Amino acid sequence: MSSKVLMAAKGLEIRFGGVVAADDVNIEIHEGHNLAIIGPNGAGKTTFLNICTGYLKPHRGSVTFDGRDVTGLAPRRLVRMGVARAFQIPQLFTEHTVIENLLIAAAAQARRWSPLTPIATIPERGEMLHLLDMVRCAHIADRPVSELPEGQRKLIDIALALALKPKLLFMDEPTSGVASSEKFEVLDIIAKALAEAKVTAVFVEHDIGIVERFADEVAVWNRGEVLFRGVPGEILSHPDVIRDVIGETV
Amino acid sequence: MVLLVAVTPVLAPTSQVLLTLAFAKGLAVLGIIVLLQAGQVSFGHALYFAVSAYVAASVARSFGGELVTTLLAGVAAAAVVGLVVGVFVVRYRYIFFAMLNLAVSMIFFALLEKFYYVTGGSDGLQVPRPTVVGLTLERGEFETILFYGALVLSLLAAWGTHRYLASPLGNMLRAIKTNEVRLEYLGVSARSTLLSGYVLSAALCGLGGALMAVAQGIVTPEYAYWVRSGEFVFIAILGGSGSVAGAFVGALIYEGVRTYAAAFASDIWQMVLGIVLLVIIIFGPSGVTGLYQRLMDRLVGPARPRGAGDSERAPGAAE
Amino acid sequence: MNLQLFALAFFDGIAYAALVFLVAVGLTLIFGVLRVLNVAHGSFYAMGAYATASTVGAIVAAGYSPWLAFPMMIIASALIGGLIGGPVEKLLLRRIYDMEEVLQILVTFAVFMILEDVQRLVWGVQPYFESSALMVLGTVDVLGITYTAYQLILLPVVAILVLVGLRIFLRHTLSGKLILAVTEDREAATAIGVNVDRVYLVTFVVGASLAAFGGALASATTSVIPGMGADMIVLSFAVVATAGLGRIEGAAITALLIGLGRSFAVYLAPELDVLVPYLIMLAVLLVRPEGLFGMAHTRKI
Amino acid sequence: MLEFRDVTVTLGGVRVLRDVSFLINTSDTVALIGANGAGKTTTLRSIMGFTHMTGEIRFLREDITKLPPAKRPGLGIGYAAEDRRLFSAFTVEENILMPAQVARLTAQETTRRLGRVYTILPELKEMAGRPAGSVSGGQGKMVALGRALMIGTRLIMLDEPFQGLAPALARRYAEALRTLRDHDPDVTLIITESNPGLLRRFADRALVVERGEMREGSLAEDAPDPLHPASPATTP
Amino acid sequence: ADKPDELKIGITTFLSGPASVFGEPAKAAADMIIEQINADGGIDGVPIAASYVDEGAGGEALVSEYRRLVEDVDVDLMLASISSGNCNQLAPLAEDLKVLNLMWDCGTQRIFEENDYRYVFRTQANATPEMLATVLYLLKTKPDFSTIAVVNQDYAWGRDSWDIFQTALKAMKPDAKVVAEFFPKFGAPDFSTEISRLQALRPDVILSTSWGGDLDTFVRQAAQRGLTNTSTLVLPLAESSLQRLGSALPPGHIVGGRGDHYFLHPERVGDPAFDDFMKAFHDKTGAYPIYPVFHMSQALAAVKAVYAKAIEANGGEWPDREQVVDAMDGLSFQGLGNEVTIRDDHQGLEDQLLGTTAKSDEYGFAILKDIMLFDAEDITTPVGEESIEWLKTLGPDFVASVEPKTYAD
Ligand SMILES: Nc1ncnc2c1ncn2[C@@H]1O[C@H](COP(=O)(O)OP(=O)(O)OP(=O)(O)O)[C@@H](O)[C@H]1O
Ligand SMILES: Nc1ncnc2c1ncn2[C@@H]1O[C@H](COP(=O)(O)OP(=O)(O)OP(=O)(O)O)[C@@H](O)[C@H]1O
Ligand SMILES: [Mg+2]
Ligand SMILES: [Mg+2]
Repeated sequence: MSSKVLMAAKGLEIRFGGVVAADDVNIEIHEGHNLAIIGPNGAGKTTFLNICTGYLKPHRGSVTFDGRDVTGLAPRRLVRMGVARAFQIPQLFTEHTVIENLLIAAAAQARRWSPLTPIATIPERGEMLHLLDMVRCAHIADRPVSELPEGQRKLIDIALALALKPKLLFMDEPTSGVASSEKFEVLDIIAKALAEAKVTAVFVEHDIGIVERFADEVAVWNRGEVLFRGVPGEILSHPDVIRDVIGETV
Repeated sequence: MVLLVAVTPVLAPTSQVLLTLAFAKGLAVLGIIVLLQAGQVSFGHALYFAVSAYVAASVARSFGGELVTTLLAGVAAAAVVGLVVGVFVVRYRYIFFAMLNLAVSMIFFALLEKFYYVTGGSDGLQVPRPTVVGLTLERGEFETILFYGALVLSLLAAWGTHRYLASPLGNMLRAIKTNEVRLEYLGVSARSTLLSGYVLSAALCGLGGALMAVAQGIVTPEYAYWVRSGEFVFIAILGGSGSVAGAFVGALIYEGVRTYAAAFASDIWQMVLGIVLLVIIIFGPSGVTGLYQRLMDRLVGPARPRGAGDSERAPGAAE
Repeated sequence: MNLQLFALAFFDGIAYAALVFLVAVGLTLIFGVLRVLNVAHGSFYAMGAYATASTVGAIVAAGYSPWLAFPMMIIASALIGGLIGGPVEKLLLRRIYDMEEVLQILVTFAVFMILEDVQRLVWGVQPYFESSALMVLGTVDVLGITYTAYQLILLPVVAILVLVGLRIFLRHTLSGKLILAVTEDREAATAIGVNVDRVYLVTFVVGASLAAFGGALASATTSVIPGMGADMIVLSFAVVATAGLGRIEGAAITALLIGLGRSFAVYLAPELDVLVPYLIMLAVLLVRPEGLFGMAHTRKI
Repeated sequence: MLEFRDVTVTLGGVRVLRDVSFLINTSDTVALIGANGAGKTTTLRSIMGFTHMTGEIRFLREDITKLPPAKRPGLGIGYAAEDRRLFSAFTVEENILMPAQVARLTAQETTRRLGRVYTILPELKEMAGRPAGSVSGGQGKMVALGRALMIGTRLIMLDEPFQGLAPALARRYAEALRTLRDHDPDVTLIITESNPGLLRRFADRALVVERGEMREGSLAEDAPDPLHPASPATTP
Repeated sequence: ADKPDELKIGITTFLSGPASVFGEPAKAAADMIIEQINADGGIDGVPIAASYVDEGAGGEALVSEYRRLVEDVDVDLMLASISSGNCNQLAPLAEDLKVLNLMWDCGTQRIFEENDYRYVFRTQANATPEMLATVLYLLKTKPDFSTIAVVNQDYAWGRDSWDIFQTALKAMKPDAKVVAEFFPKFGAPDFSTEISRLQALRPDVILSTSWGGDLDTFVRQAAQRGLTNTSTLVLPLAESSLQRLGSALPPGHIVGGRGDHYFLHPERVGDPAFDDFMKAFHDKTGAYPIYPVFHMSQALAAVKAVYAKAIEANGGEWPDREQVVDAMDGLSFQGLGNEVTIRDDHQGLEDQLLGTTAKSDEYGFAILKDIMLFDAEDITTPVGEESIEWLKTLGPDFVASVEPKTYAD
């Protein structure tokens, strides 16, 4: 691939007790190419994201970002370098309202530390409302997150990551829990926004429809290993992938 | 409300010192409330109360003692100690945080008792009455000045803390309570955020301690005892842990109930206090300020649907 | 310090450790399950001591065998746990499990204050001292020093029995498993049919009874005085935190550390005596932030 | 077998369900569908007794509105929550066995049911000995499913059971559930699921939750996915 | 001034916490004595009305309540307090509020050595004569001991009293060797380790100025483990524990009563007022009076005496408050113990009584024999001197120079 390598993982290895969650994982993430990760449950997809974002330190191997070795760097360091993440299980500030969640992200991104300015008045507010609108949550801006159903939490979790204006965005099953009637639409909008802002996305996904539509590349994980990697059309029709991941069509 | 408090000494002169003491405690409680925002409880904040009180006492004893410098020295000392201890304790959460603070404060308490040649042991140190802008005052005048000084300081501290809590930093502090992982993933260090809150809370406790020292005219190791730390937490909840005003309302009510219970039910004052507390928690878990809010809601109609954390939640509706 | 002194300090240490463990283990249990830091624990401890001292005193005064002191200790602690602990859980704590942690601490604090005065109203302010149980067991001479068999032998043995008993109960019985399940997620436990209310009630009563039992055992060696509960709370809290949340074994080891630390301090640096529990806690948490046996709680992401 | 009569649920001041009434017959397989936040989860939680509600819920002709939540699983109701809620201190198998132990089933019966669970969800067997706290998101969903199957002899309620499962797996489970239902006419299934393709595989009926109200829906028309014919969910 | 309807007195005492072992009996005594005074027609016809404040409620509550009593209730005088810490805090306050304050039970010797007060007086002795008398008694009864250890509570009283005792001992018996100093924490439930250590060290004498439950526990554990057979205990406050300790305190140990306070006071027994009170108190509370009861009786006796004196000085008219304060100087009064006189520095001169325990079948607890009664004049720091410095000036010959009254039976 011709474009610049944004992040590269080399020889990642990690095991939990007897479970090998990453076994010599080598993969490059190219700027502007959205990468979808698919694979059976427990294959090590989330673990890979955890390593790339600094949540876990690999037992062996290295991660570089923008040419710098970032292995084992704390998540907040990576975030400041431009790596953001949306989670499989939404990670939100449940005692804050939706808009407050976003404002915190915006303030963190813009490094607004002034202890005497109310957060509600920061200039990024409009931008955040727009972001909420984009994930179709504008109407719940003032609801406390603790009251929200799972699906909306997922969307807000993604919005939080977007608020950080990252260069590289990891999304762990962005559409699971989002009603099927909405997910394509919402993801369309997000994808467009990402493309405009030149954000590269890496996402774990079980919905093959979504993968086909939004991924430039697909990587197939199994038992901590990257089995296949390539363009969606090729990978998704591979018989092994169909058997282990997608399931035969009826 | 503020006005009411401000004119009280004119109407009931003896309440003046009681109110000054309540303000001093209220300031310390404000410090506790700051930490409660992050979901952390300290059972050792009496440490800062005492550090500041002892430093204020020493300053008042050795440098002739001007009120302003005495208070400032106390607060500065508390903030510095808060920073040093804070760097260590912000790594911990919940009971560990609570107990480490307790441990540090108890060590300080023990030191105050042990080095009794310096600290006066459990007899403590007398604090000579400081001068006010160079003037030496009679007790009466001094107490009046101290009362209004305390009132103004409390208002300032309450306003400042309120702004802080509404600011990005304050919101991040509150975010620690619910999701540190996400905070880290926003590029914010949960520890530094907590440290900023911790130093602020130490400084507030320090202000309360210094004020208490000059108002009481004596400092004793009891200032650092865990019971006092417990008392601060107690008042914070009594007033309503969510609001800045709660600190002072709680302190006023607490001091009032305790003093009058000790006077009129001198052998069962603890029981009286305990029952008052239970009633408040069971019927108004968001404290006195919450009760007031609810009353207003009922009279004027609710401002907006109440959030989570209210008693009406389904059993076990855990997050 | 020669070997003899070392041995002596060791004996004193384990006797004290046994008592600390017995008192703290109930708190650890309650905290482990209900996640409520029970300040009223100190009251149960004190009331167990008062109830035992006063009833045993009456029994002995009436001319009955002092050996009755031992069954009396068990009866008194069960009664305190059931008759006072039970209603406290059922009528008060039950209303507050959904509230914030601090509120829960506060409720137990209020209960503590009320019970302090109740004790004074019932038992007055004069110290009680009832050591019949200790006297009947006699003394043992070790290396020329006289120890009471009660402290040197009985207390450690009881402590070990309680430790082993609780371990077996929690690890190897269904009720124990359910307790652990409820601890983690009340709603999920309800969804598989566990009567959460009952588990809580039983745990609290058992925990309170253990506290009272600690007091009952202590009453044979110490004066039962107003305010004795307050001191025990702080110590127990320190044990809970050092041990790791709700960890029974941790409580045992912490108690041992505190007991030995204290007696060595008395021998080597009496000035540090008071600080021993805190220094141990600092040292342990510095190395193991989750306590001796605690597990790092990682959030699911 | 399950009936809602004028059920209203208010959460935090918001009326999430409004005067909802419906009837489900024994051995029905019902899909509960609706947009995010419509109230699907709330409906299931009400049956479990986890919400404050007014109205009446009847199960097997008995009014269970006032029945303590802990007694409901004893009626043969198994519930797999949307957010898994495993007991992380226990192993996967202990998690699955626990409802049987609470109900004090005989060893024989327990083994029989465990066998059934492993037949439907063979992947669980592989991770039986691992701490439930360490399994991945999708694996956790399976464990929750297994646990519900263990006790649900009359009514099994699954809240988004396939969410986060790899499609091949989800499909296998859907089939297994259908087999289960076909073999056991006493069992009633309620499933909330947003993947219409899977639902159509085995649901008889659809109930649509919308703006706090419940209406009958047809699976054929209420699960359109016209936007994305390529999605395997809708591949014929 | 006009005669008021009642003479209002505020009394601070411990009603909660460990020190309530002193506070409660003192309150009971105050109630009885005031009732008696009022029954006898009050003070020049004016009945006394007392309000109590719990010292156990903590410093702020105490100060607030003290002020409320003085400023709102407008009490005529205050009796405060038991705790030395509280005395330190309240003395300057009383001075500022210009209210007569009788310190009725606190022991810190520093108050009048470091400050001059107009309104504050002490109606009993202080730590210096109490400890000095103890040293003297020890040296007179057991002159040949060579080693001593101390087990005191870890707070101001425990530290200060040891300071005084040690200074006096060094001055009068320089060869006495201190082999161990233990300061277990206040309220310690267990002294096993200290006792093991003491058994290994075998000091001739073990001093403990502890009180209340701490003292009881220490003595009992020491007795249980045979420490009382090998060492002589010196317990300056144990008069207040004798009845509770029962037979646990064996014969042959030295006990003091913080003044000449003992329900079998050799000079007072036989006085009908004394005997009647002892009996009445026992009937009411089930126990014989202990030293705080004596202290309370002295404070109230001082109240009675000072009003009588001031009224006389005022030509039979009711005195105003300043006149009452003036009348305090040089006042003599007698409570349940011997007569007490207020010195120029406002310190009371109170005799000291010590004895050695003996078994008593009549009472079921140890009573005192070989009682010595020290004259206050001989053992109280002279006016204007600082206790520790003064004690250092004493020499071994001081022991013989003080001649207490002795009661052999
Ligand atoms: N504690 C609460 N306070 C206020 N509103 C709440 C609370 N809990 C849930 N709600 C509201 O109830 C509605 C229904 O939620 P529910 O979880 O039942 O939706 P759902 O249909 O299961 O959605 P999803 O498909 O996203 O899981 C939502 O709009 C939500 O905002
Ligand atoms: N902290 C941990 N401790 C022990 N085992 C772990 C831990 N984290 C992950 N694992 C194990 O590592 C394997 C990979 O987990 P991971 O969460 O990466 O899977 P996944 O591919 O994301 O699966 P899913 O699609 O179900 O989310 C799983 O078998 C899981 O049980
Ligand atoms: Mg995953
Ligand atoms: Mg749902």
